[in-house]
Amino acid sequence: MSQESLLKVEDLKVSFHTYAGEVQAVRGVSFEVKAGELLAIIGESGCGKSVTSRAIMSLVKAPQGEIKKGSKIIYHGKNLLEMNQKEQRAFRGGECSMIFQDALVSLNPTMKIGRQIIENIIQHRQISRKEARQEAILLLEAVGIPNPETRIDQYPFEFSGGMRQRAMIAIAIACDPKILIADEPTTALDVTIQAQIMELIKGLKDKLKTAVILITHDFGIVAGSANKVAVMYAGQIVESGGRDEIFYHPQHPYTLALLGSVPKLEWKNKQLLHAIKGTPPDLISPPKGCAFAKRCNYCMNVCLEEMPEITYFEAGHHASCWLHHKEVPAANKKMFQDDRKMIIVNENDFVVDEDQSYE
Amino acid sequence: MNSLVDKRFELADQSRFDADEVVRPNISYWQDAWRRLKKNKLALLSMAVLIILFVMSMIGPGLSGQNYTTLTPEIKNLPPDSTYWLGTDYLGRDLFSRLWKGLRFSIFVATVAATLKVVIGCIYGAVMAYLGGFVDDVMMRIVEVLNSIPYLIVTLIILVVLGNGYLPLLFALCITNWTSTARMVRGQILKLRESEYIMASSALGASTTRVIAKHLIPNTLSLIILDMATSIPHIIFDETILSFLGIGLQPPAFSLGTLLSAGQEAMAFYPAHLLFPSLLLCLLVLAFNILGDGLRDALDPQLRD
Amino acid sequence: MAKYIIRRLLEMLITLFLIVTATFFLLSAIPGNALTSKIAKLPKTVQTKIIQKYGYDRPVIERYVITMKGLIIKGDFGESIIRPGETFAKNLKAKLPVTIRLSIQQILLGVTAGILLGIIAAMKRGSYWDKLILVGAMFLVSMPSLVISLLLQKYCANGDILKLPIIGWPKGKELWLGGWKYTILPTIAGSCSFIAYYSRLTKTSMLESINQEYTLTARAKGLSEMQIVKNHVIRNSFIPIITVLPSTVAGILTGSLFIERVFSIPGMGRYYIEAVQGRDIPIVLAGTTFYAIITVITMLITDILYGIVDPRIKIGAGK
Amino acid sequence: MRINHMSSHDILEVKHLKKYFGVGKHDVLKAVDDVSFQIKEGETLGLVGESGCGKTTCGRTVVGMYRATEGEVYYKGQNVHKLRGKEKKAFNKDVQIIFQDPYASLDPRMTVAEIIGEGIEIHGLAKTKKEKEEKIAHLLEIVGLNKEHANRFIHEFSGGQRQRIGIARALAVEPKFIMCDEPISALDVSIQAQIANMLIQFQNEMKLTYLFIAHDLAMVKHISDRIAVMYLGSIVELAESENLYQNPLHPYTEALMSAIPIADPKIEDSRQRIMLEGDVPSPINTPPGCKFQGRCRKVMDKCKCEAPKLIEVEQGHFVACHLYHK
Amino acid sequence: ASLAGCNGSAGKSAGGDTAATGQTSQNEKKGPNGETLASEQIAHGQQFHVITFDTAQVGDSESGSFFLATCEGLFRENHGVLENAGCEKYEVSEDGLTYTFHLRKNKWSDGVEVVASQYKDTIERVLNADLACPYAFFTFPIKNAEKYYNGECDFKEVGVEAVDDYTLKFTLEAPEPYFTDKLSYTMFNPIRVDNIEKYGDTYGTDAMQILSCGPYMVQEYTASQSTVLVKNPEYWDAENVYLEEIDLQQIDETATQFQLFEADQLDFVAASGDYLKKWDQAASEGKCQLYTNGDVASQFFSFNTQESSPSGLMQNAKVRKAIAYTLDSQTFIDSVYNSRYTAAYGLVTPNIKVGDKEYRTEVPEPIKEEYSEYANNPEKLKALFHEGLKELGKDTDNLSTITIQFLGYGESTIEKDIEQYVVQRIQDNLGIKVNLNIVGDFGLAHSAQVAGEFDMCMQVWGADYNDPMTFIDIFRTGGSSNYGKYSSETYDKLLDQLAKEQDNEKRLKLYEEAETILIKEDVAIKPLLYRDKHSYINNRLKGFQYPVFGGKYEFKYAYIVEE
Ligand SMILES: Nc1ncnc2c1ncn2[C@@H]1O[C@H](COP(=O)(O)OP(=O)(O)OP(=O)(O)O)[C@@H](O)[C@H]1O
Ligand SMILES: Nc1ncnc2c1ncn2[C@@H]1O[C@H](COP(=O)(O)OP(=O)(O)OP(=O)(O)O)[C@@H](O)[C@H]1O
Ligand SMILES: [Mg+2]
Ligand SMILES: [Mg+2]
Repeated sequence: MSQESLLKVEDLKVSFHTYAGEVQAVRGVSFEVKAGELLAIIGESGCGKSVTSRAIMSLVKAPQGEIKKGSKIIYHGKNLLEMNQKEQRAFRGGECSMIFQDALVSLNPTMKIGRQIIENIIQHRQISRKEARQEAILLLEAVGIPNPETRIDQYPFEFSGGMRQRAMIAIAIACDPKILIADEPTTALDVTIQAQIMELIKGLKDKLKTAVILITHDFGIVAGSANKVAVMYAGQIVESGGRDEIFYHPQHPYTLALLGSVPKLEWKNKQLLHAIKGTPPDLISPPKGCAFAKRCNYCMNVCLEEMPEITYFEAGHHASCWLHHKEVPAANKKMFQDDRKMIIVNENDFVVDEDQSYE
Repeated sequence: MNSLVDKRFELADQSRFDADEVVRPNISYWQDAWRRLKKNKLALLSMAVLIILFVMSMIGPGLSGQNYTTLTPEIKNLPPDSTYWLGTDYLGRDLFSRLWKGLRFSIFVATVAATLKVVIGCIYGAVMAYLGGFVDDVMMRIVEVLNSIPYLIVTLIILVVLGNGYLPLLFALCITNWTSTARMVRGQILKLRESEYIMASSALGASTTRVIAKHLIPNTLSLIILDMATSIPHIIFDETILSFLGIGLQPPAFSLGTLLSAGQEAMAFYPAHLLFPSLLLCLLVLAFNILGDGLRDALDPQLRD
Repeated sequence: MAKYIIRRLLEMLITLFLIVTATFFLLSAIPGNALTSKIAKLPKTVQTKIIQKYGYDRPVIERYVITMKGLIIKGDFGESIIRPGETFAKNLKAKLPVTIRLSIQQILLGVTAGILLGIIAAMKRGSYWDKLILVGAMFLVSMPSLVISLLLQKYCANGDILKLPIIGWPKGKELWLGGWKYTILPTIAGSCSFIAYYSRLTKTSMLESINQEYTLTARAKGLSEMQIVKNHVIRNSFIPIITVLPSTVAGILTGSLFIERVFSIPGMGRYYIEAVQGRDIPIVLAGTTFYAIITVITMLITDILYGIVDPRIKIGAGK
Repeated sequence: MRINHMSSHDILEVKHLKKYFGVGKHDVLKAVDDVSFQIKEGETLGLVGESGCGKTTCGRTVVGMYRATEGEVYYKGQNVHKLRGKEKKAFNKDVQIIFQDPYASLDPRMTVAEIIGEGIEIHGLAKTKKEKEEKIAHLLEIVGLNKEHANRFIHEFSGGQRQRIGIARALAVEPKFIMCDEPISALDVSIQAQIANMLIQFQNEMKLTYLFIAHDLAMVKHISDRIAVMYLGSIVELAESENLYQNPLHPYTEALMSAIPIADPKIEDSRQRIMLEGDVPSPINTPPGCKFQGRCRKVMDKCKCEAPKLIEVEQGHFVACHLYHK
Repeated sequence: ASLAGCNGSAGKSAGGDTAATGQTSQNEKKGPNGETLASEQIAHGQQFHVITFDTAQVGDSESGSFFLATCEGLFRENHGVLENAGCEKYEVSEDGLTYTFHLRKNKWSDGVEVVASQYKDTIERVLNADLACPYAFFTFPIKNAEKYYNGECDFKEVGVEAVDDYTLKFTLEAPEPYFTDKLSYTMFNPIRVDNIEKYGDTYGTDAMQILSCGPYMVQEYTASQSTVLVKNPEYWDAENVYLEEIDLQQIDETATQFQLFEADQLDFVAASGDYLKKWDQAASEGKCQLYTNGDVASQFFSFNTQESSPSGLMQNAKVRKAIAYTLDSQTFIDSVYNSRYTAAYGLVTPNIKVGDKEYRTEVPEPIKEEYSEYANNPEKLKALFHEGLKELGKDTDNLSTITIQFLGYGESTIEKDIEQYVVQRIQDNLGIKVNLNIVGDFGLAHSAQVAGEFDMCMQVWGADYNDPMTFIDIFRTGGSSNYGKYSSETYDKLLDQLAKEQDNEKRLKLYEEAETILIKEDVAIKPLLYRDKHSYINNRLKGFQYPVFGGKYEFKYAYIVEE
């Protein structure tokens, strides 16, 4: 895949000003997505996933929120952050749309589902209300809502959780967006429904060649749908790469720890999991070194003092960790690799040259 | 490699740091509320105004050193001068001192009535919420009935039956107001009762009194404070209206309402007699209202940031 | 729906019955009533005759039964003591239209202006407009309506700027739709506090809606701020406004006392309060019941309105 | 119907438990509809099912927080719903709860020390103030916090930390049985493991018995000895956890198993999902017959009129489905 | 304190034309005194607070005003003199028991003649006990009236007779020198039974029901808002009625009244508060006319003379006197009323007559002189007080331990403050404590007064008819308004004597004696002030009067001149 990237985020920094000080929610995030590609951004609560996606949609609101100077979000060669209001509005909803986490609160409770879809269509496409309505019915059908003709005139509260989420998707895809951002689209749903929704999103991506940014904290979902994965921690992307690299050959202790936290079916019952100690740092005063250092089993003195550089591995796989520094004692690296072997049982199925880093 | 570099890449001593560090300042709910209130300049200003008014109501009557109770018709309706800073009223009393004295009474009545109202409302509301079922239905009906009777008549009846003194007035003012508190407390307690931390407490075997004292009351307190802050201006107003209708206070006691109603009669000739009490009333109610708004924002847990 | 309304109406009857009973006994608890003052100077024989005529020589319970009987049979509480021969119903016919028109005008002006200002304040939150509206609104609520009325009379009537009648109210053919110039000042004076109240209320509830997730969705659709407010925020912020509207209506009917007095408007408020002050028991009873009816009906209407504004609430479907 | 040979080690026995809620004027919501099971001392019984299927209600009724509509719950042979006075207090000390929502289950106006100390105070577990403080410090330590945290208010903590405080509160009264109502589902992946480890560890150390409610099947399987699958207020399958995963019998369990996302791209890529049609129906006024009939792939005529009973099809493997009726 | 429940009508049997009548009948629009009349004869006034439109039920002066304009009784007051109105002339028998009235030819507004039987119908209706007319007792001097009222005899036996259409005869139980004064009261106006029957139960509730036999009739009426009266063409004296229309508006606020008055939208307004000074000044500059006249209401304190009074001290006359003399009436009104009203040192107000003589000019006020002795002399007052206490055996050095209850009455803040002034005077002079309890409601005040829960109470009495008896009679033992339960044998005896006495000179003496006993010797009451009328009238409105009895305004003689 050597297509041109559709959306490119460069050094995105977002802060919120609160009583306790400035919350540096996103601290220099860069990534890109191509058409027809699904990028999963994974990370724990509060690591800045939603803020990143909102920044793309220019939904970070002053005076509390602030996108720092030097951040770039490039779409079709233009920096979205420098566009005027009108252009931004055309981008939102038209070129790029978003599915929010909790459809119950994200849909207007007092407006009929149909109107909420039609509203989006009319905003971005030059068609009549009547046509838009027809369109909306088709959309509802497309996302698998039975009896769309009657459902279109119902209110959100008359829909079940899964159906609401589908309606959200219908709104999102109403204008054939080039980019679809799905911010934890299934967190509030049951597994059986979750599976349905994920099938739907994958189908869209394949059919319409939409670029999808999927935000989640569930490795299971990522494993089943992503092309590329970016792992976020404390407002930064600590590791990013193709799906298989991340799952089978993680290079960052955090990624590894996350994978170790999920019980594997083949593991022994009641065996202790590979948990991470402590809690993520408060982004009000992010540590000056690696944000993960204090929770890391391989923490070195340097980790506490300096930010790690990015180490590039093959095919766009990169991680920010001091372990990959040339001068790191082999014993330390070995420790990490041993643990990885233990946690990732079928690591061997996926062989890459270990210490080969690409600049 | 020098030893310095080695040190850099040595594994760090894990016991040296705490992965569970909490960096946010250690502040309680009330400190937090106070902090947020402090950020609201208008509310702070109102608070300052209220404090000044309060202090003035205490020391103001004595400040000018002029009499404000004895009627000295010889010096009535004097214009403001260096002895009588705001002039004298229609019976020769120092208006400046009277103003503050009246204010003192208005504040006193409002505060006491608001307290009474809140206490009655809380008890009633809590009992309703706590007993539930049939009792709740009946008590709710009573509230509904009370709400549907125009407050003026209830007030009047009380003042007439009990005579118009301080206590009946206070009683009358709170009896017409407490239902809203009761409803609010009831709602809050019903909500809290379902909350998991109350369940946790009872699962630990906490007695009812403990649940009430340790959980229900502290968690309703902010709403109660808010309720009180917002009802004070209401009560000041109600009292004013009652004084206007001549069913308020008994002389020699007087309030802003009394001054207003006397001032209204003198308006055409001595606008100051109406102007100053009106302004003071306006300022007082304004300050309470703005402070109430500020408190609402400061005490609302959802606005925590 | 119809079933629901019928059930509510039945409940209302019970409430009303309780209100009438409560009011009756409360009133009986007062020493003296309109009659006492009326007969104060008369010789004993005449006093007894008059007391007999009004039935105040009978025990309370008996009077209660008679009153309730009269209410059920004639739908009235009897003649005024102060104004012999007059009944509440007759006065209602004459005074209600006046009060209704005054109320409607006050509510229309107060509520619309209030809501508009509230919307402006919410949309321009934090700006000087917002602060101005806030302080202005606070100022208006803090000012006794009597003072406002007197000021208006002094400066807007017979003045150089405006020449409006100081007092009076349209009557006869003009009762509903004419004589606007008479109504201007009272309407303004009465609506001030509503403007203030509703602008604050609107602002708060708008801000609440604006901070909801669904406005984020709307923004994500690329709607402009105007569209968002118009299509999404307003309707949702209307729910709290609707809740207080009935109490406003009920309050305005009694609460216009000072306005009615100052502008010499022959409305219900003044009538009722005069009756209360004179303790004209049949009229007070009737008036109280009347206001209670209005209150309960407005509560019912609120509930129905709720269902209209907020489709989530299915009236009649329990909680 | 007896489900299991009554073991002398059963710490808790639930018999035909029903919990109905009245909604509106006429409708009843059968949140828990005839549920029976036992929990042995020291074991973990997992309870899984989709949202709204009655797990929480079931758990709360079992520990006596809700009054049962019908049926009994015996804790160590005593009927939980009939306890009074001292016995009730002893029961409260023995049986604790860990809640799902670490934000809602801690009183926002209290400090950590007050929250943890509450149980100690109520049951008089510390004689002096100092002893109490030491106890609190110890509890904080075992849940991975330190005593500096004792004077803080809970809004200063992250979700994981709060949940640990919640656990410390439960442990403070030295309970025997803990009802864990989705203690980890609101937490982050990394924290989930922390908490799960903690629960496993405490069970081993303190001989605790758990009723572990969750919807994350992987975690449930990892933690539980046996698992009960609930659907719309009824248990549809109950088995040893390993057995349930290897050999799910009920069509619903099957679908559930196939839907669990697994953090392994290979498995995911090669996975055949059983897609369930439609959503969970409303528990109000459920139609007769099997509750799963509307979404079942293998629905039969019989399912429409008769509700299947929970029967033991293998040793210790119970299922409620007509497919397995002889 | 307002004069709640005040009522009354009286006048004087006197004939004689005054300047007002019969001067001009030319078409060139000249007023009665030759002034040029304005082309538009419309007067603007304040709406009467009419309580009832049933003459039988009238008990207040506001309703009375309405009937002064729309009805013609037997007499009408003009500048304080009773003129024959409905009657052309009348005779009284020697023994003072029979009154024969010869009626004038007059018509109702619907064209029906006014006849004697309509007056008789009035008596029958008023005496109908079922109607419980408040002033029914006014008719009791008529023979058998009270008996009939109590159902003890037939109406035929009542001493009223329509001899023919234009002759009406009353027979009295006992002579009553002021009977004609009573007859001028609204209640005695003729009625139209047919009209009353037409409206049935609702009769009396709407001005539009009224048939007029007076100078004006109702054209438009809106309760508590406005009334429009127009000239009644059927009125016997229509040619001397100038106003074509009277526009009445209800205005409650004094400020508004004066605002309208200043804007020439109101033709007359009563003085109050600070407006007094301003408009007195204006009047002296000729910007408006000042109208002053005495009123017939007296304000005083009553002392509770019973032993059971709260303080238990008031049964002693010296104690009462000490308290009473702390306050000089003149100083009082100068201080608090801007010198409005007349300081009272007696009970009977000016304008009350005994025969032809005005009582107050004939009889000096009993305690006018004595006041100067005590005024501002606390030592003397205290000494008096101690004396009284000694007599009671309750003397004490420390007077501040004594508390007396003062039951006040006042609706407005100012009224309450004024009572405060009284308290202050007593406290300052005697050093005792006075507890002021003000009741803002007449009915309640009355209940408290009847219950005797006071040591002293504020009382206002308005004359019901033009004879000192209307005041003196209050304090008869057992009188219903004798709240202080004053009881004196001598006083009662004097009253009995007065009831029989017909000679006006003797009556004057007896009244003087009674008033002196009451006020000076027994100090049962402490006179405070006599009310008065003090109003401003627009320069263009002439001939407009504030009658002493019967109603507030008299429009019949009014006219509007070109300015
Ligand atoms: N409006 C805001 N004001 C202040 N801080 C904010 C605001 N929005 C987000 N933050 C902070 O920014 C950080 C990142 O938040 P974000 O919502 O992006 O997290 P997330 O990764 O989406 O987490 P989750 O999985 O819980 O959705 C958090 O620490 C949060 O507290
Ligand atoms: N107090 C209550 N009153 C009425 N209905 C209730 C009450 N509590 C729970 N329910 C209903 O009972 C059913 C079961 O609820 P419960 O909370 O036990 O489900 P759950 O399995 O725990 O779901 P979740 O996974 O969402 O926590 C739901 O439909 C719920 O709406
Ligand atoms: Mg998020
Ligand atoms: Mg649950």
